[in-house]
Amino acid sequence: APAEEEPPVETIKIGLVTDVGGRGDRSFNDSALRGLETWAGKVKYVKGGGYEAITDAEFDASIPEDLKDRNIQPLGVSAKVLESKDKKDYIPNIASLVEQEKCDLVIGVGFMLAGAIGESAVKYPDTKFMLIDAPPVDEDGNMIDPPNVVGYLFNEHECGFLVGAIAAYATEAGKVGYIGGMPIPPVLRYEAGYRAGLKTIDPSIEIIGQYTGSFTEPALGKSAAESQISQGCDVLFHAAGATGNGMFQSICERGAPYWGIGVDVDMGLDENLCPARTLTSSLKHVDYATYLAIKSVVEDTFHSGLIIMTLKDGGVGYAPDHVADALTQDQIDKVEHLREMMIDGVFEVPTDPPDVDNWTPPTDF
Amino acid sequence: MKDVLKRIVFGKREKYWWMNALVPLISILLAFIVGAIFIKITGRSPVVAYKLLFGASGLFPGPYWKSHFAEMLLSSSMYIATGLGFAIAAKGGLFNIGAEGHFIVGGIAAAYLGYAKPFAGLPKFIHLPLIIVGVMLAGGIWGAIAGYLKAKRGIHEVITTIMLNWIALYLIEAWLVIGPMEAAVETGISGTPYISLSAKLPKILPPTRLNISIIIILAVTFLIWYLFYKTTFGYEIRTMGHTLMFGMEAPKAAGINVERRTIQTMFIAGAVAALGGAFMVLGVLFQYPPIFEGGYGFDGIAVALIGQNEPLGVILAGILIGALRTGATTVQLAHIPKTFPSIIEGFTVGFIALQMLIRYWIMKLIQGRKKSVQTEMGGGAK
Amino acid sequence: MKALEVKGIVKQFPGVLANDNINLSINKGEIYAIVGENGAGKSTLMKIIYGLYTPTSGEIFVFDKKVDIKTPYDAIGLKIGMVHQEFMLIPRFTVTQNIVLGDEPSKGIVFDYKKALNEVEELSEKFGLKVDPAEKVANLPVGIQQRVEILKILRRGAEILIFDEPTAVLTPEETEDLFKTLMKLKKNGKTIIFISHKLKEVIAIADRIAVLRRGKLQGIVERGKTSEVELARMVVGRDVVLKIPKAEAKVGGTVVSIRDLTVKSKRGIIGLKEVSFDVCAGEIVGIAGVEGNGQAELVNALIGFTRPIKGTIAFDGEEIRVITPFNIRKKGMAYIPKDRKMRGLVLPFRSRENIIMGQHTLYPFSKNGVLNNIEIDKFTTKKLEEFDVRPRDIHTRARNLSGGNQQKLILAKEMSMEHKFLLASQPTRGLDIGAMEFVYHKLIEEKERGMAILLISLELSEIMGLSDRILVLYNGEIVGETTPDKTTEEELGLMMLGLKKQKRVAQ
Amino acid sequence: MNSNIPFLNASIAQALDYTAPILFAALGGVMSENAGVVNIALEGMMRFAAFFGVWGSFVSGNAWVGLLWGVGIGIVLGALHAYITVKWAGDQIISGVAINVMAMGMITYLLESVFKTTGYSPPVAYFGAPASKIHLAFLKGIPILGAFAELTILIWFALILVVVLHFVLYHTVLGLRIRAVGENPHAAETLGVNVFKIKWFAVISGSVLAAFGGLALSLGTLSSFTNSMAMGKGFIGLAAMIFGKWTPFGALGAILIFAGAQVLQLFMQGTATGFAKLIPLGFYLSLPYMLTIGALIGVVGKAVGPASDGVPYKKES
Ligand SMILES: Nc1ncnc2c1ncn2[C@@H]1O[C@H](COP(=O)(O)OP(=O)(O)OP(=O)(O)O)[C@@H](O)[C@H]1O
Ligand SMILES: Nc1ncnc2c1ncn2[C@@H]1O[C@H](COP(=O)(O)OP(=O)(O)OP(=O)(O)O)[C@@H](O)[C@H]1O
Ligand SMILES: [Mg+2]
Ligand SMILES: [Mg+2]
Repeated sequence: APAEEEPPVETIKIGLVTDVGGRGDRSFNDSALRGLETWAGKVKYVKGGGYEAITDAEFDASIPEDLKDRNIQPLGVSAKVLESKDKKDYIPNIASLVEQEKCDLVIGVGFMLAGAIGESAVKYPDTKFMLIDAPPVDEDGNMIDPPNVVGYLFNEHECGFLVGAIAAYATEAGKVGYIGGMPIPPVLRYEAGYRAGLKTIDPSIEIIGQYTGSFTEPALGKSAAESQISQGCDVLFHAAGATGNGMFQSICERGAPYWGIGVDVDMGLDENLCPARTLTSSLKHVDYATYLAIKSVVEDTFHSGLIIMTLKDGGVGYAPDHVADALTQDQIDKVEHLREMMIDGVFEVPTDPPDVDNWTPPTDF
Repeated sequence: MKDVLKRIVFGKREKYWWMNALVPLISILLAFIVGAIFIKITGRSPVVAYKLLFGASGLFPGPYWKSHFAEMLLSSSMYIATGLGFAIAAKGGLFNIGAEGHFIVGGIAAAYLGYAKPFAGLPKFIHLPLIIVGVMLAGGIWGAIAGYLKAKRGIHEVITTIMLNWIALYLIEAWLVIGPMEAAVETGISGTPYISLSAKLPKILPPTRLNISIIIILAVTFLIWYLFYKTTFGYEIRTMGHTLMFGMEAPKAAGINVERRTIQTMFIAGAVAALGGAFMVLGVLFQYPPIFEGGYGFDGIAVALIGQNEPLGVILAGILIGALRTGATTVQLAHIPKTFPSIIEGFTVGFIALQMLIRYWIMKLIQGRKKSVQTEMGGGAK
Repeated sequence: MKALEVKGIVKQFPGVLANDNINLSINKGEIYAIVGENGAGKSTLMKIIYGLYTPTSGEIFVFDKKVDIKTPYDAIGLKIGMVHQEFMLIPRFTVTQNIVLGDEPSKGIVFDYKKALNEVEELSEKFGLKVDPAEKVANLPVGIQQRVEILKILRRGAEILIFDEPTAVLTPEETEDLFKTLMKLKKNGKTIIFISHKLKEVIAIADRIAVLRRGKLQGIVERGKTSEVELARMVVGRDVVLKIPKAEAKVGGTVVSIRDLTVKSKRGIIGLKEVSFDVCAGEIVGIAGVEGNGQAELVNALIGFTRPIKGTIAFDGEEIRVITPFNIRKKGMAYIPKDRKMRGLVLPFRSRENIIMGQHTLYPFSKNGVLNNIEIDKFTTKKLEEFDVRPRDIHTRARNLSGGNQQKLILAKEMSMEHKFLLASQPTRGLDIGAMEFVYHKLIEEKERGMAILLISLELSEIMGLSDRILVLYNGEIVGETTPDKTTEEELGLMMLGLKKQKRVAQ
Repeated sequence: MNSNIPFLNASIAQALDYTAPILFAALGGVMSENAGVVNIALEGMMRFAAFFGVWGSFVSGNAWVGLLWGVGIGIVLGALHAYITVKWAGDQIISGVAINVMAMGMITYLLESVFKTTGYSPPVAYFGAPASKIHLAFLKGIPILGAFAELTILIWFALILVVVLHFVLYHTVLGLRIRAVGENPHAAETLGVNVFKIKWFAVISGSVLAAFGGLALSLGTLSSFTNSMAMGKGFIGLAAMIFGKWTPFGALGAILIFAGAQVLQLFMQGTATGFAKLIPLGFYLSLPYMLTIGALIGVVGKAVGPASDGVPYKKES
């Protein structure tokens, strides 16, 4: 296997530019960083910056259940990370990674960088680029396909669908909540999938959906959660970044029978949130995508173009967390079956919430 | 910078006029010293930090200087815009916290006029000016609302500008951008459609991104200076600046239409601050993204204050902050958080606020007598 | 025994030597007057004694002890109290709160307002200074406000009381009350320092009079050893004609005509009731009345600060529906406000900037909206000379002008403005006799040039001397109309107090 | 109907929870501005305190220690603001902005240095934990009053403070002097009131109150520090103070309107059906802010602050 061979003599440099969320957003920025630093680099970020190597134990622990079988090995690359304070920073950040740091691959995290990556790719044809959540676009917003850029999209609606189904089984009140940050495409795909999943299992389930208007206001997330709970919801799902922490806050304060569902990363593993009452998390494996892109560079199998990460190739999924405690084996099997069906393309999940209403859910599962 | 222009107009009046230039410089210097201490305390190397910071600030020649320089001016033009937004209102005795709102209103207006059919596709020399005018109108009106409520209803502009900031944010980002103005999302990239070629600000320093925004804002700043110190309109606004906050009625009694001027002042303030947002959209992003995250509005207040609310001062302060922010991202390479420069910005403003103390020190240096210091202040204070 | 002695006091302001080696010694129990031109340095000297200014050099002795007064707190400790040229009152507070502030009766930390009310009650009984302790100061006319000031310092057991131009803002009645009070205080052995421009008063009440000029002590005269004329000469340095030159009115057409004007006062009560009168070109109409009888309301309505609830104001025969200062001034009205600081000047502005306020839009000061600084400076230099504003420097900030000079600046501004109608509300407040004389001549001149002038004043002598017609305001109504030759100050006084009405000449 | 009572109470409780931080900030403003010192640093002070509170609680594992740390930084910042604006008669706006800007930079910097992340601190001991809440079981189920059955101590403190502050300002000697200094410092001084002492006191205690605002956020509503948590709350507090005409109860009223609208807005979103579904999200979200302006236009109208609010006090020379 490629992992066995020695890392190349002069290490490959991978640059990464976060979006304004930055390191520690506990969401896709962190996820991408895991793919780069923890997995590909086998190091961890330490106080005052800089890295230190991690043990194999830590390394294995960092790999989520549903990716265990995908043979993730250190790639011996060195990481250069630049955070962005402002949208204006993307291009200069990429520039200094390419020009000053001479990185082989530059990763842009988040669709906000679509333009920046697009432009830079044209400007620096000898450097490879990876873009998460969007295809590269040019100055006029037209999709472009330069030979040195690979873009990764994720079917959030698929994992949203699965956690929706799980929520449907888990709820006793027959009432569930959804908290969104701002209605931007990925968030909308999550909502659509979630609603679809619920509808598939039990159309009669009531959904209270609220948008807080911010990805960065836990206090608002908590108000929303409290409001939903006081209206009788017992399972809450959020796609609201930091705002969602507020949701877990109130779940934690109330404990059983309330369940929270995480987003993007496996929040059931996050000591800082509410592991005890995290039913599951709808996983969006930015980390894995990042890892794959780096790997392709290391192994020189890099292909430009647009890659859509689906259930099938482990791009999205759901975390086991407490599913086993909340659902019967039979129900779990049903969820798994739905998963299979989706992978086999038996049915499509809508990507826009309004479409869910006149979408006919699958029946035989 | 305080009173520099007053002196240009009235001839050298204050005895120690040079102080007004010296004090801000000393403030900045002190800020950098304190900043260095702060880095040291948190266990990092000030030398490295400043090397990187200034190396990439675009202020001094060095590797990649050209692009840094361009980036610096790009940010500066936006900071100057929002800075003026605050300074203009302040000159009229109004406390405008609304630059943030005006900024994004300018952004959305620029985006719309940039892509919407009737306008898009016009020849550049028509389209671009048209957008600029439209943007200033939009921002101006948003500002004038606060002015109107102040003038006609006596509602404190601080409240209205704060509230209007949020209203603008939500109406734009939770309605327009995801509704009427949403782009066809086939690319998966949301936000408004991209602006047409004819709407983009011409670049002036290829291969960098530097565009005419800096020229536009410098021109505007000059006009503002002229307005304030050379015209009756500006004269009237300044009479308000010294009286409005203290409930004095002299200008009104003299037949100055204070109400109208209040509205107009806020209009101009809004219009200029809105330019900042337009620069962002027309020169950097080329669309209004789903989440704009300005922050330029609030930094604008700092810029105005470092520049002592004087047009020339605002320009210099804008360039300083622009440089700091440009150098900011590179300091990360020394593992110093990107926000470090805003600490320095904070210290600078702090020392500006302490200028009485600094003046006192300087005075002591020249003739160690406290009395004379105080009389100097008594005589020359604003 | 000496109550207060100052030796070699010098106060140097940037560019101005306000006090130049002044020596005074004031006996216990005497009323000591200080007179002098505007800008002579009177207030400055007082502020030094009260610890508000630090002298550049010089010493102060209180009751024969050398003292070093750094703050008013020290002054209070030395039993010195001061009633300032501008009152030091808090309009939003009640009379009582104002008086007890700084030394409040209390139960523990709690402010004992009841007790305070009683204390003030007693205090005003004891010194015969009637006030309503529970009333907000904002609602008080100046006369009463001054009482509050006096009570304030008396409560602090002041032995030496300084009054900076106390009568400048008072009506004759109020002035008399004040003098009664002063005599009473004198009997109780208090020492009183008293600044005024009204030499008649000074001669009437002071035991000794010190004359300041250009910051120097000009001389000290004993009671009765001088005449008004002589004193005037000492003050101004030349002979002053105190008699106002009489000029026959060549009355022209009506300029302003007011019909059943009814206006609410600041306090929401009707302050002016159905007042009607005309002012014609070439005449001076004087409004006599005790302050607080509607003058403020009349002024505010005319200049457009408050909208009348009833009645009309016509200018040049054309009725103006909504009056704003803006449009009324366009029509050709000039306005000399009673309150310099609030309505007259922009304090941080320089003379050159202040003097054009209101006419800055006119040629030659500006042309299509652009200011012409050369013209402005020329004009300012000329006017400062003409109106004798000191210092002459066109760049002095109004804030740093003495009270009187601020007033002169306003006069210069308003009178040089293109106008048909001049509304003068107490135009000579705080002026020295020299300046006063000058203003009188100016007004007569204006009138002869065919201006219509409405003169509101508390000075009966002023009203009698200048007016061609006199209207008496009492309690918001015109209770009489007469002419100087048909009446006497006594009669006017009675009318002002509402004790005597007089048939009005039909309009 | 009865089934709605728990929901009603819960909603009120939320509104109160949302109110507390802003209320503290507003009260802080009331305190220092009545003494004539404008404090637009409320925002920054909240942010500082929110962080230091969490930090203190983190190192000690005890929320009360966190509280002390927060109050401590409040005192420091207040002293700084006072030193600049009172001792050196510096411009109050500039000083305030300085603190705000520093808060932006420094806290992110410290967050990174202390917790190795630019996003969030780990959760710490806090006052919102069910155990540490004030339980008044007997109120449960009673309409409206039920909302007070389970509140954090900080919320109670905020509400009580309104009364206390009102008493101090309008019924004590200190209060009289504070307001006098805010109205006309020169008059106060000529009566021997120590203007500087009063201002120092008011500014520092004011910023301590603002600090509590930050604490109510990071140790009351939440149990950790989030880099962007106080965003804008301090300014809302400032607005509320002016809205409330510089009085404690006025501020409370203003904030209740605002917080009420906030909760209502979320509720309406969640349950929107039929036509309401067509109303764009933006209008729901901006409802509280529009309502505030509306209230000002309709009901409250002109507000006039202390006469010498914001005017640097210099002794004449
Ligand atoms: N703070 C100051 N700075 C500079 N000059 C000042 C200041 N205060 C007063 N002066 C000047 O000092 C001189 C004396 O002022 P002062 O107020 O004592 O005059 P005054 O005798 O009270 O005049 P008036 O009778 O008009 O009140 C004036 O020329 C004035 O311009
Ligand atoms: N507390 C009080 N004690 C005694 N007399 C009072 C008191 N309050 C009001 N007055 C009387 O009420 C009358 C009206 O006062 P008002 O405030 O209207 O004066 P004003 O005309 O507004 O003052 P100005 O002309 O200076 O603006 C005064 O004549 C005064 O004698
Ligand atoms: Mg004087
Ligand atoms: Mg009156």
